[in-house]
This record gives sequence, structure tokens and C-alpha cells, in this order.
Amino acid sequence: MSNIFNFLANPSRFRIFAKSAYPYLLMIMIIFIIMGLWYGLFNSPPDYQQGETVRIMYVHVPAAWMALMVYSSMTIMSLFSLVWRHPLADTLSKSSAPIGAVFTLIALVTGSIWGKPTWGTWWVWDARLTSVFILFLIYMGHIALVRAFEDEFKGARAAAILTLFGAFNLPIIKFSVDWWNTLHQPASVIKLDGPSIHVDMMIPLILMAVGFLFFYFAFLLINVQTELNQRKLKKLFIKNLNLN
Amino acid sequence: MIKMRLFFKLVNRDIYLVIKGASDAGAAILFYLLAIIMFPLSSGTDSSLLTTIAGGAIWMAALFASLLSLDRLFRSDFEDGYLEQIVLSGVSMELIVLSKCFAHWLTNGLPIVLLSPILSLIIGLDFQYWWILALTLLLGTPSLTLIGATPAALSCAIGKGGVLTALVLLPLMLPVLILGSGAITAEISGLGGIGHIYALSAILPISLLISPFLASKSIRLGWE
Amino acid sequence: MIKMRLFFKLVNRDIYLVIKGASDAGAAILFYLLAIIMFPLSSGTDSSLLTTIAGGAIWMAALFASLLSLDRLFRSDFEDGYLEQIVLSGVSMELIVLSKCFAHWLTNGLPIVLLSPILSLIIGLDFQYWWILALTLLLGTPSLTLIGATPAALSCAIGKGGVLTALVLLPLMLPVLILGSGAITAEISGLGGIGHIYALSAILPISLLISPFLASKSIRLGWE
Amino acid sequence: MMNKHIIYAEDLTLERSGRNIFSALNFSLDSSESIIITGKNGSGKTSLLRCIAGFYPITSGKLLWYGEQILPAYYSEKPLISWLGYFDAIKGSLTVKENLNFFREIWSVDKKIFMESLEIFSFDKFLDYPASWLSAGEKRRLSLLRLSFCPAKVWIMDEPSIYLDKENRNILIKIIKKHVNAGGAIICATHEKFDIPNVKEYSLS
Amino acid sequence: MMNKHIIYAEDLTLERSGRNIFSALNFSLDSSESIIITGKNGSGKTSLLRCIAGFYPITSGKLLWYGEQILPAYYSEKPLISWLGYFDAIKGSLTVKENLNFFREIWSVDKKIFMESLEIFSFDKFLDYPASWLSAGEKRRLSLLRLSFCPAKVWIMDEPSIYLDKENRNILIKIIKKHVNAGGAIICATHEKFDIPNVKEYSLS
Ligand code: HEM
Ligand SMILES: Nc1ncnc2c1ncn2[C@@H]1O[C@H](COP(=O)(O)OP(=O)(O)OP(=O)(O)O)[C@@H](O)[C@H]1O
Ligand SMILES: Nc1ncnc2c1ncn2[C@@H]1O[C@H](COP(=O)(O)OP(=O)(O)OP(=O)(O)O)[C@@H](O)[C@H]1O
Ligand SMILES: [Mg+2]
Ligand SMILES: [Mg+2]
Repeated sequence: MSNIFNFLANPSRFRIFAKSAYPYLLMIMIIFIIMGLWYGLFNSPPDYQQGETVRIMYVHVPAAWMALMVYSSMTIMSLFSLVWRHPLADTLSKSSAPIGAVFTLIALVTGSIWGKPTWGTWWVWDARLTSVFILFLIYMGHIALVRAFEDEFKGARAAAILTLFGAFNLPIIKFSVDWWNTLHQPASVIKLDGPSIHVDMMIPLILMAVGFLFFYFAFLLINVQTELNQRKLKKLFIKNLNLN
Repeated sequence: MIKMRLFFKLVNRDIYLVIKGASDAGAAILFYLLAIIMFPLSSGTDSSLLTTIAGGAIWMAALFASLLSLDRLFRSDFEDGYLEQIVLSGVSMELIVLSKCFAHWLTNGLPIVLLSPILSLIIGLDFQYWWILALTLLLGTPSLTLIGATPAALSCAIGKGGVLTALVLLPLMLPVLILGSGAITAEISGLGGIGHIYALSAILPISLLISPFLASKSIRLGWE
Repeated sequence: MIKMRLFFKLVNRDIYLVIKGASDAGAAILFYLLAIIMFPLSSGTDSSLLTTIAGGAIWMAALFASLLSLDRLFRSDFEDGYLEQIVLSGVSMELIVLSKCFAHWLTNGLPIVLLSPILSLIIGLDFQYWWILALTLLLGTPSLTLIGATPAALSCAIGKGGVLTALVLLPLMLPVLILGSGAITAEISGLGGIGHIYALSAILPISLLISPFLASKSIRLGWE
Repeated sequence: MMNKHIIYAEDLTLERSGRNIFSALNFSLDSSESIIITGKNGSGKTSLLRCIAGFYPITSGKLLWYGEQILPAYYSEKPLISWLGYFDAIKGSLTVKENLNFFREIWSVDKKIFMESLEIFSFDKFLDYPASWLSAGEKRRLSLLRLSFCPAKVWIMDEPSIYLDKENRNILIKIIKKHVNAGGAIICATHEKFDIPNVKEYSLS
Repeated sequence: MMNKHIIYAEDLTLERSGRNIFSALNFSLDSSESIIITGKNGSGKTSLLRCIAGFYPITSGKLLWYGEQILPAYYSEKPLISWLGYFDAIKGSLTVKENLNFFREIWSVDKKIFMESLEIFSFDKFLDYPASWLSAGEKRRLSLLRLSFCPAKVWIMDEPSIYLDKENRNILIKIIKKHVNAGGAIICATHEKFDIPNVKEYSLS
């Protein structure tokens, strides 16, 4: 395992890996999402309380999970960046942020759409919704902060500090439904005593979740590639400056 | 022991600078008062309305006041080379951060806490709830300072700050605001604010642990 | 004519600095959004309550956002000698002040005005009142900028600023706040906000007349 | 007769916060002339320059520009002074080129003159750097470059040679000579010995 | 053997933002030694000093303090460096005395040593001034005064002579000599010629 990591830690090798791997990841993502959508839309029962609107779940819940997942992985990469100063960790973290922001936005929007029929309102300022909103803001802050620096390494490290700091928001999001009275329903899939939802709903949920996961992987690699290319360009540019 | 002495010398100096007017922390308290007055001015003087939003208003004013003064927590010392001198004098960066936070709290947070019972009167909060207001502020203002230290330090690295710092800062401070004002609302509504207060007091040690580390990293980043 | 060209060159540069991120006015808008969100967070989510305070909340957020960004309106240019260079280039100090205020309004005030209809939705203001909100902001934000210019310039002379500026600024800005939010409240209550709006539109030319003069005096004071 | 002087000072006295900084100074500056102001630390060189530019109000005496009581820092049709002080007016977040271009536009500088200055300082290779990267000496060089293409007739410089290496000091002297030969006038406060012909030295004590 | 050097650098290389600033530097510093670092503007003098102090992380090579990989800017039991950079760490709103006293306390400086330094710089008359009144040279003098009573063995100075007049430059050289004679060590980046005995010159290109 550590061998693989060491192998990939070299930026140029990682670029080759990224280039060859991302089409496969994209393919896996498309297959899973198509299967998930088909299952979710046509092959799963409507909810006995919510009716057909429950199908929003198949986008909302995986997107929400991914919003948390991406941030968690960014937190780990930030630790790597700050403690071991690993340049690849910076790049990965920087490339993850926009994807995470998109997932969060999807969760917010689908949640809002879902909320209108079920709660009768688009938005309330309760703990779950607010903390997810804060997560979105932190993603945006991350994106802004990396770009506020002339020196990309500095920007990346500044963003790593912000990421670590914002990480305390994750448990708040996760447990907000248990700790406070909220409109949002508590966890029913990921919890200690096993999932408590119908299998026919479980299957499309899992399919979509896997699809979203590969969405993340694929776009992460694409972003990293652009990032590394840009860096190369910049180096060339600086070399040219020196030659003059 | 020696570290302790150093710590208090540093705190001493910061407070002295406030007294001499070099740092503007003193003005933050006045700003806090003014901000509170703005609530009745902008929302009308309907007294039942005021009673409802009183807790939230005081908390928001406290947050804005710390926001404004936190922005410059490290910047002037960073820019004139003072931090470089101190860190080369055998004082660890973490200790410097802690001392600055402590001085900031003493000159900003503490007065806010002490003034709160009087302010609750001005703004129309029922006087019987003064203790919970004061308690939430006592627990919350140090967290605000500590949480704000990291973005304030980051703003040195960016070389500008002001609003950008505030921007990065604000979402991180929101939980404190929510819990603080939530405790008061819950207490008034009869639900009891003790749960909020527990959560609030959990944030303090966590930020005390993380903040010096991350803030020092940020300042070093500014030097690089 | 030449003066006009100079004026726009100066405005141009300030906006360019905002875009390049050197000045943090851009972030002020985001801060404004955040500040608005803080109201429901701190005052509870009772939606009828929110409707009542919505106008005041949006106005307070606008005020805080300009407060934060105004603080640095002149300071960084003062400190690095840029103002000295410009004033020796045959540009009168008053023109510089006006250009800076104009650029500040374009990058801060205008976005606030433009965003206000959407924001009134978020915070729960009845949508039929969006026009009066936008109108008061359109009339009020330039006054906020102009009124703020003098304390911002004074803060250069004092050699520090932040909270102190905000402190001097706040009382001067209060009339604008009171009239602006008052207009909305009056309109909602059926009294009609037109009187407030007249008063608000009287403040603008007055501040336009006085402010450049006083702000230039303040900056010169800083040089002496 | 008095009208011929660009700057004419008589009995110039300055007090600041109740302290006497200098008193009863008399001097004049004409075209093609340069004055070097010397004196110990704290003798009032910087203060004098700031008086001349109009930043400090003088306490008593007479200070005339072209025979009139103009304060350049208050208002003038065209730039009267090309100023090099302790602060460099360089924005670190802009590139060197952007920094220069702004002043070029404000002063409506000819492209030819601009390119010439650029060449003298051989500054091309820095043009695309963010200005925050520059070293202390490079920043000073940038300031001098800007000073040199300003269309003002009078250059006022406060310790222009700090941070500069040998080579750049020679460039500095070169542009000073060139400016004086072209009919310009220079006032410069410094602690160095400059090798400039026909320089008037004015010593504060 | 290596342990005997206060500072030992081998193959020191620094890159910033992808630019190579300097590479493969080798030098060492011992007690009673002084190194003068020279080089053109932008040759990396300031960067080198900041690397030695630990502000910039080096890209490759070896940098040892007393044979160990210490970064003084990170942590040290006692002050390792007395530092004079471009920034003066002087608070304008405090008086000169208050500015000095703070560092005196932090460094636990002996009263005798403090008074001695005060005398060398003959700084008594300024003690009650607000520091913001001081002229550029007087501020630099204050910085040098502070540098000289710091209990650290190694002095690192970046262009210490800027703003100083003749007299103060002589004082500077005097305190440098005194410090070296007392077993101290000095690294100093400058463009001036200093008349110091036994100085090693190290030129960056
Ligand atoms: C904008 C509003 C909303 C936001 C920001 C939001 C956010 C989230 C988040 C972050 C999660 C993942 C939590 C976890 O993994 O424990 C989640 C899960 C979930 N949400 Fe929402 N949500 C919103 C609205 C709604 C609405 C209106 C409903 C339906 C009534 C809903 C139903 C669910 C369900 C069923 C789950 C899965 C819970 C689990 O099994 O763990 N959400 N939501
Ligand atoms: N962040 C940075 N990124 C890239 N290059 C930089 C950065 N900071 C400085 N430089 C470059 O490094 C070089 C060395 O700078 P340094 O300040 O060390 O020079 P110096 O020898 O002290 O010059 P001077 O004599 O002018 O003080 C300069 O050419 C500068 O442009
Ligand atoms: N605001 C003030 N109030 C009183 N005295 C002041 C004030 N500002 C400066 N001074 C004093 O005026 C004197 C002259 O200062 P100035 O900066 O003009 O000196 P200078 O000749 O430029 O010195 P240097 O060679 O150090 O640059 C100094 O002794 C300084 O202490
Ligand atoms: Mg001077
Ligand atoms: Mg240097």
C-alpha cells in the first residue's frame, strides 16, 4: 500500500496514471448512475408517506454523503500537506474543493426541493441545514483562499489550514439530527445498528452512491491533470523570465 | 515557569498597547454598544419584538465587535517585524498566539461579558435571564477570539485582510453564535438552555487546542 | 475634460485592484450575504418575526459590510506612499477622494443593491416590497460610502484604524440606517415610506458636497 | 529677478510638535542645477523636502515655486515634482508592468520616453513578475525608473541610493546627470558621496 | 569536528515560487568570526539570511546550528540570533524607552549591559520621545541599540548601514568589532565596504 503511494507521489508519474485511469473511472461512473437512475425511477416503490417525491432521495442522499466524504478526504490531505509538506496532497486537496462544493450545492438544492412538499417550506435555519450551508461556505472560502496567493504552494497550505479548521463542522453536520430537534430526519442508512430502510430503496441508493463516488474520482483526476499542466506551464514561464 | 513569566510579559505588553491607544481593541467595546443600539433603531421600537430578538441582537453585536478587532490581532505586529523579533527570542509561536488571544479576550471579551447585564436592560431582555446571557457570553467570547485567531493570522500571509479574513472567519464562528443565542431563546421559551451551554463549553477546549497550532502555522506561512 | 479622464483612470485602477484581489472590497459582498444569514440564525426561525425585522436586518448587514470595507478605503494607499505620488501628479485630493468613493460604491454598494431583491426572499421579506428595499439601498449606499470616507481618511492620520474608524463612523451613518429601514417598515405598515425616501435622497447631495472636502483635509492632516 | 528661480526659500523655519527642526534656511534652485542636502541623522533633511513639496506647513519664512506661493501637494496643473521618498507606492499584488503602466497613464508619458527609461534600467526581465517578489534593491530600482519617466522638471529624492548595489548607483548618477543636462533640476538628500558635476551642497546642522 | 561550527551550510539551495534563488552554497561560521555577504541586488542575500534564521524552508542541502538541525525561528531555549532586518519592530505610539524596555524584559538583559549600550549610542536624549517622531536614521540607530544588548551570540544583520550618517556608521563598526572580540559571531549582508579586521567576505552571484 505504501509502495503504491510512494509510486504515485511523484507528480509526473501521477500525471501518467491520471491520464490513463480517468476514462475508465468515467465509464464506471456513467454505468452506475444510469443503473441507479433506472432503478430509482422505475424499479423502486413510492414511499407510503411521501409518495413519488421520495425519489429525490436518490440524488439528495448520495450527494450529501459525497459532500461529507470529499471534505473528509480533504481534511486528511491537508494534514499530509501541513505535517509532511507533500506537494501532491496540496494538489489533490485543491482539486477536490470545487467538486465537493458542487456536491454540497446539489444536496442543498435537492434538499430544498424536497423540503417544499414534505415540510412545506424551502428552507429553515435548523442545525442540519445551517451546518451544511456552512460547509458550502467553507468550500467557497477554500476556493477563494487558494487563489488569493501569488505562490500556489503558499495558497495550498493556507487552504489546508482552513480545511483543518473547518473540519469540526463535519461532526456537527453528521450528528446535528441527533443532538438537536430538527425537521430533518435522523440517519437511517449509516448507523451503528444497521440500516432501517427498505431493500428496494437501498439498492438504487447504493448504486447512485457508487456512481457519485466515481464521479468524484474521475473529476479529481481530470482536475489534477489540469493543475499539473498549469504548473508546468508556469514553470516554463518562469524559466523564460530567467533566461532574459 | 519561565514560559509562564514570558507569557504574562507578552500579555502585559498587549494590554499596555491597548491602554496607550496603539491598538484599537478599546474602541471595540464602544462599537459593541453602538451596534446593540442599532437593533432597536433598525427594527423599530416595538418592545415585545425587542424582547424576542434581544438575546440574538446582543450576541450578533458581540460577534461583529470581535470580528472587527480580530482582523488586526496579528497584522500590525507582523508587518513591523515585531513577531520576527519575538519568535527569535526563544518564545514559541504557539505561546505568542495564546498570549495575544488572552490579551484580546481580556480587553474585548471580558468587558462585553461584564456589560451584558446592563445591556440586557437597555435592549429589553427580561432581567431574570441576565445570568444565562452572561454565562453564554463568558463561555462563547473566548471561543470567538480563539476561532478568529487563525483567520487573523492567515490574513498576514495573504498580505491583506479586512473583509477576506472576516469572510473566512464568519462561517467558523456561526456555531458559537447559534448556540449562544439559541441558549437564551431556549431558556426564555421554557425549554431550558442547558444543552446549548454544554455544547458551547465543548467548543472552548477544542478551539484552545487547535487554534494556537493552526494560527502559528499561518503566521509562518506569511514569512515564507 | 482632462480631469474627467483622470478621474476615470483612477476609478479604473481601483476596480482593477479589486478584481486582482489586492483590495478586499470584493469579499465585502459575500460578507454582506453572511451577515444577513446571521439574523435568522441568531433570532430564531419564527418566520413572522423574520418578516418584521427583514428590512432592518438587510440594512444593518449593508451597513456592516460597508463599515468593514471602508476602513481600508485610503489606508493601504496612504501607507505605501501612493497617495503622495498621485497628489503630486496634478490631481487634486478632492478628485482622488471622489474617485475612490465611486470605485468603492461600484464594487460594494451596487452589488448590494442588485442582490437585494433575492435577499429579501431569503430572509422572508414580502416580495411585493422589493422595490422599496432596492430604492432605499440605491439612495442610501452611496451616502454610506461618502459619509464613511472622512473617518476612513482620519484613520490614516491616526495611524491605525479598524475599530476606531468604525466607531467614529457608526453614529454618522445611523441616520441613513434609520431612514432606510424606517422607509421599509413604514411602507409595510401601510403608512407609506415616501417621506423617509425624500429625506434619504436629501442626505446624498449633502454628503457629496461635504465629504470630499473633509476627507481631503483629513488625509493632509495625516501627512503633516 | 526672483521669478527666475524654480524654488526660492528665505528664512525657512520649521517646528514640529513644538520642537524646532530647522531655522532660517536660505537657498534657491534653478534649471540645470542640483542641490545635495547633507547633514547628520535627524538634522531635518526629510522634513525640508516635505516642506518643499508642501506636505508640511512651514512655520515661518518664505517658500516660492516659480516666484509664487504654490504648494505642489495641494494642486498643480501638471506634475511639478517627481518624488522619491521612503515609501515606494508599489502594489505587491500587481505585476511590475501594471505598476508602471498606471503612472504612465496618469502622467501621459510618451511611449518613447518610457521605453528609454526601461532600457536604462534594463528592467524588461522583471516586467511580468508580481511586484511582491522584488528584492529591496529591485524595488528601489523600480521606484527610480518611475521617477525617471515622470514629466516633472524637478526631481526630489530622499536617500535614493539606499538598497542599491554598485551598478545601480552608477545608473542613478547617470540619470541624474542626464536630467540636469536636459535642463531639469534636482534636490537630493543623502549620506553618500555622489560624483555629480556642478552640484551645490547644502548642509543642515 | 562539524560540531564546532556555530553555523554550517553545505550545498544550500533555495527555490521560491519555482525560481531558483541560489544554489550549492557552502560556508561555516565560528566564534569570533564575521562574514560579510555581498552580491548584486536580487542575488539572494536577504533570502539567505532568512533561511539561516529559519523563516524560509530550504529546498535542499544541509543547514546546521551547533551541528544540529535547529531552526531558530521555530524554537530555541534562549535567543540564538540577534536580528536586524528591514523592519524595525518599533511601535510608534510608545516612547523610545518603552520600546526598549519591553525587549529588555523579554531577554532578561542586565541593567549594566543595557546602560552601556545606551551610552555607546548616546541615546539618552531620545528616551522620552514617542518613537514615531524619530527620523529614519534615528529609528535605525534604535534598532541597532536593541540588537546590541540582545544576549544572543550570533548577530544577523541585513544592510545595517542604511539611513545611517557617518558618525553612526562608525558606531556600528565599533559595536561589531566589540562583539567579535568578545567571542560573538556576525553575518551581515551589505553593499558598503566595512573596515572590520578578519572579516570573511562571501559573495553571491
Ligand atoms: C436543504 C435541505 C437539506 C439539506 C442541506 C440536507 C442535508 C443532508 C445531509 C448532509 C445528509 C447526510 C447526513 C448523513 O450522512 O448522516 C442528508 C441525508 C438525508 N436527508 Fe437531507 N437535507 C435536506 C433536506 C432533506 C429533506 C427535505 C428530506 C426529506 C424529507 C431529507 C431526507 C434525507 C434522508 C432520508 C437522508 C438520509 C439519512 C441517512 O440515512 O443517513 N433531506 N441530508
Ligand atoms: N516569493 C518569491 N518568488 C520568487 N522569487 C522571489 C520571491 N521573493 C524574492 N524573489 C526573488 O529572489 C531574488 C533574491 O531576493 P533577495 O531579497 O534575497 O535579494 P537581495 O540579495 O537581498 O537583494 P537586495 O540587495 O536588493 O536586497 C530576487 O531576484 C527576487 O526577485
Ligand atoms: N512629529 C514630530 N514632532 C517632533 N519632532 C519630530 C517629528 N517628526 C520628526 N521629528 C524630529 O525632527 C528631526 C528631523 O527629522 P527628519 O526625518 O527630517 O531627519 P533627517 O535629516 O531626514 O534624518 P535621517 O538622516 O535620519 O533621515 C528628527 O530629530 C526627528 O526626531
Ligand atoms: Mg530622512
Ligand atoms: Mg536584501
